[in-house]
Amino acid sequence: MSEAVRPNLARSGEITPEIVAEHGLSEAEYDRVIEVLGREPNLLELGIFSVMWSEHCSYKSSKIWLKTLPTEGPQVILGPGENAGVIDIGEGLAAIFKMESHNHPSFIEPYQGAATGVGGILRDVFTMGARPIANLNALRFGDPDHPRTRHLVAGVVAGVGGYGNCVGVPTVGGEVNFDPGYNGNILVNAMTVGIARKDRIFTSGASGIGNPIVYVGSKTGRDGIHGATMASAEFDDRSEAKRPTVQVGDPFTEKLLIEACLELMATDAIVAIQDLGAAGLTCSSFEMASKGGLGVELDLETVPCREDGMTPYEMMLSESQERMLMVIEPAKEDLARAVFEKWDLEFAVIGRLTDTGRMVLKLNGAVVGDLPIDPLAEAAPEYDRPWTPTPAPAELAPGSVPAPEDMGRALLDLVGSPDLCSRRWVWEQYDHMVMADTVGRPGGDAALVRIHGSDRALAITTDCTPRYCQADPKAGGAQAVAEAWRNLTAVGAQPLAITDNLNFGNPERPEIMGQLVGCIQGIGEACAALGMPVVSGNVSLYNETNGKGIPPTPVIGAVGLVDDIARTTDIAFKAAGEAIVLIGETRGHLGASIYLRDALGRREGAAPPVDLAAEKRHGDLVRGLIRGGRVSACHDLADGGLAVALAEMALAGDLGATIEAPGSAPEDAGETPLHAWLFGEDQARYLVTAPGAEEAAESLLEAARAAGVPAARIGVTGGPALTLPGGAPISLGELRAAHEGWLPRYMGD
Amino acid sequence: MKAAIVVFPGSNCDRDVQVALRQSMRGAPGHDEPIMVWHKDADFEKVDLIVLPGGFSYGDYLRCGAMAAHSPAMTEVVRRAKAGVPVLGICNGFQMLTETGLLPGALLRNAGLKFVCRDVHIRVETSQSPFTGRYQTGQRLRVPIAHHDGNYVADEEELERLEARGQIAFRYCEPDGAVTEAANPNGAARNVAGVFNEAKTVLGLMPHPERLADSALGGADGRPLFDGLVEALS
Amino acid sequence: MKARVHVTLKPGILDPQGKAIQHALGALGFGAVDKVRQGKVIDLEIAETDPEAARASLREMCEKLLANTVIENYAIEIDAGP
Amino acid sequence: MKARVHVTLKPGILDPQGKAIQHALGALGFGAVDKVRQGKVIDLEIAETDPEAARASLREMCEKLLANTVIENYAIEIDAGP
Ligand SMILES: Nc1ncnc2c1ncn2[C@@H]1O[C@H](COP(=O)(O)OP(=O)(O)O)[C@@H](O)[C@H]1O
Ligand SMILES: [Mg+2]
Repeated sequence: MSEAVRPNLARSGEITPEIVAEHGLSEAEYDRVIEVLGREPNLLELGIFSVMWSEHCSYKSSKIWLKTLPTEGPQVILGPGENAGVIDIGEGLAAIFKMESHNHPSFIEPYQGAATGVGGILRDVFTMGARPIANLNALRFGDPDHPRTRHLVAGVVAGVGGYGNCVGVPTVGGEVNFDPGYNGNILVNAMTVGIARKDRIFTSGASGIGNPIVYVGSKTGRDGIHGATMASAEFDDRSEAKRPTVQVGDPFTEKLLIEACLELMATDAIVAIQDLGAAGLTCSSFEMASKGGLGVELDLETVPCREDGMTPYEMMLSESQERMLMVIEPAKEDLARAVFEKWDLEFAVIGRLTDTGRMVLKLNGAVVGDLPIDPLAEAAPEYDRPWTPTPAPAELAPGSVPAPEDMGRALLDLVGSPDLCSRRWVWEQYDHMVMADTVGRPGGDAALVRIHGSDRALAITTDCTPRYCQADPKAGGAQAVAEAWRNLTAVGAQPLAITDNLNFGNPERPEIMGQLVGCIQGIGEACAALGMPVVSGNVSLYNETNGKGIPPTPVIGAVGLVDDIARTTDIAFKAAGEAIVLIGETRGHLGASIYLRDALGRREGAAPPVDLAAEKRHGDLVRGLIRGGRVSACHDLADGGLAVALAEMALAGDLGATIEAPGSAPEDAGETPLHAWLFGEDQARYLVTAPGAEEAAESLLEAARAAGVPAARIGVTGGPALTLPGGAPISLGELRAAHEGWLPRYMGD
Repeated sequence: MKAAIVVFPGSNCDRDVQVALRQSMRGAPGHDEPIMVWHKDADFEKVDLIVLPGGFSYGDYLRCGAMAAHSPAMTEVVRRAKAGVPVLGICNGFQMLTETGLLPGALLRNAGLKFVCRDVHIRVETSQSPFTGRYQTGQRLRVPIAHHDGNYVADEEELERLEARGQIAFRYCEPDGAVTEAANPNGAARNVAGVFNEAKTVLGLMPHPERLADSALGGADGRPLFDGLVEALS
Repeated sequence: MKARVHVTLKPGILDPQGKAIQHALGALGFGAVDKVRQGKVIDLEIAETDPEAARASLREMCEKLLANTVIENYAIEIDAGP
Repeated sequence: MKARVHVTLKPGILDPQGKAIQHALGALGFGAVDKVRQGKVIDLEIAETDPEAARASLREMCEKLLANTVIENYAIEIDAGP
């Protein structure tokens, strides 16, 4: 059939194969366009198909795998499919959250790319009726020595802050990693968490034939046209020239939009609401109609435009920021208009719902586009792309990895390294306290944001260890979930659900597809085992430059609940003389570790095994201890292992410690060589301190024994230095200088 | 006592300061809930205290506080301030107060050019005001800052006048109270963190006392400012 | 009528942005640069045909809003702009 | 030699500041104002006597630091300034 159709096309004039290719559609996909329409599209229609069927909007490469993720649980109110996931947090409230990438735009223009990334994810959340209460950002940059890295770090951090600070939502956490694998493709993943009343959640499914479709927010310009298709294509040396107009964020307008939308949402005027994100007006109107099983008719001359002479194509594909689309009750139009006028925002009725099941676009009365809604959505390509599993690397025996000459020196190097140094330089540029509910500030395991007016709080974190995902995608995917779960647990929270942002290279390459599949499998298993379903997410593919993909980076954003902020803890050592207890089993796993990479310059070995049953058992014990007030500080163990966690706890509390390897003498640290004991990255581990007297420590160990959880006393807090087994004391001053020094020095402050 | 908080488009610490004020007013007889006044409303009820909250009024575009300074409510605030009604401007509110001329000087971009959000120490320069009555002169407070433009400038003569008349309310300092360059987070002249008008009925300050007025948030050094105001104005 | 307004910091006022630019230019190897000052330029169109009236109106805009005359100077150019 | 550099947003790029200024001028009663755009002006002195060499050097400064050429244009004036 397709063979019969294509020759016609070449002749028909307007749509040439080049135009089709520029729209990122394959020949086979273009054939389907014709099949769906029953004729050739015009340019406007082609543009609409192209964005609707782009990877970014259709998830064509990932959909069949995403379907395997666990998305249900008693806490889930709305899983994937809406603008953001919704979970029940009790007392009539819901937490609404999602994470989204803005990788490509941030590489091109770091400040605006990051800023508009924050703006976009905020809209996904307040569109559903939530007041945003926290932002997080997971960032990945290239080699610090790469010539563009510093500029990108400066721009992205300023952009995240510039937007979040102005809208008045605290930025409370995130991640920053450096790796040469991101030299040509940085990652900027932004997460927003909001809170809404459970009985007042807004969705995008339109209803009510004849109801007005209302456009609100900023005017439409020629911004980011084809941003969605760009986010779905690999970079090459020509992309500079093909650049669309960069989108500029206006956080001030966003703040007004938040307030205006929430004000209107307190009435019963809104039938459905949807933000304008990637693929702007096209995607949002399509989605609203499609979810409601209806049609739409838009009068494009009524769309508020920033510039003269904008074409229907430009209006439909523009990605101008700070805009929303609503279906409202006809009788409430004046009320709605008054709210938006109060906030000095655009308000325009641009069309109505119809019963035709079609999207009809008119300009001054003339039909300029006419597409069937459901067939277009149903015919969207969905690929089961070929994939090859990542070959499993050989296990690396701890004993085969050379020990450093001096443990203290090695620790100083690690805590002062790009990946493990303090992120203070970053978060001090973010207003992390506005709204006056930030109970747990950045710098710990999970941020704690109080639920306004109560003693309860949400714990929030983002995590991913790309080193592990690269070595073993499935273990890495599971580890990312486990670490997020651990970070929530380590502050005393009950983990509830996650959002994920799957960042990968070109899925048309089977080895990359294999990474995606493996990570999703690992995430799915871990979510199921830990009772933490996936309620929203985002996929960013084609993070690849000249055929080189990024390390697989499935970032997990997790949310947990604290019933009483008085029963939480943080990582800081509190008082001298407290016993330090290591919970979990230490075998000294050094494969794919930071020690191996940064101290020895080696990237090899298997990722640490993830025992989900042990994670659960250990975490449940720790959470119980925290809630029972039986520990004074808690930190989970991650990159850099035990030694790095100890250093962070000592620095946070400005209090040293003396550590003894189990079995006392250093040469006698069981089967595990001392450096593997200190720097190994075995999972499912925590450090806790027991407040007060001897009995407290004993009772902790007893509780662990009873729960079948390995636990050992490894030292005691106190003094102005951290003393590792067999080593000289490392003064906290020296440790702090190393830990706090790298980032400001690198950034030239 | 009655207090009004003026809300501008882009204000984002309006609720925070309302919570702090409410906490200090709670239980004291004759106290009303602090009211929120929309910037277009020049006709708001008679109050004993007006607060200009922090945030990014008008996005901080052009100059911080410049556009807010011209709103109808501000015209009224200036009128009442001149008639002696106490006005507290925090962060963006401080910027508005200098833009209207109720306070001398101006606030420029931070010397480090970056937005800075962290706890700092400030020294109370005088307890002789309705705002600082619950503090001791010389007392050190730990309070957060969160701003991009907190670099206080005024010419030498003006600064001398401020010193001479005791109009400097707070200075950035070390934890032990020493006023040093290292303790200055934004390059402010003479480490000035807050200033009074001559009558000490208007206070503008860059730090956010409302953000550490609740020990659940990690400190409460900001609370006596609100407690003291409630006491002084009741 | 098009107009352009320059708003610059008064001479004695320290200019953190100018200073930072000068420093950064130095670091980039442009050592021979001095006295860097950063200001604002505002371009606009004003529905006024008489240049004198336009100038008067712009002067008022500067005094009221565009400049903070405590720390800034302004300069008006009529019929200028991009 | 004195120089002045103007850095302005490219046409078509959203200018939130310009938009807000226009709005504020309107609220102040200057209704007849349109197309407000805000940019930066950088004044500096450059130790260079040859105008062409100065211009070349300034162009490089703009490309490397003063302007973000993804979204901004720049214009160089030699021997100009305040
Ligand atoms: N981009 C960022 N923005 C805000 N906070 C950040 C950012 N990156 C890291 N942080 C904070 O720094 C702390 C340490 O981060 P990280 O080492 O990734 O934590 P963990 O190992 O516990 O996951 C955390 O509190 C985290 O939220
Ligand atoms: Mg952690």
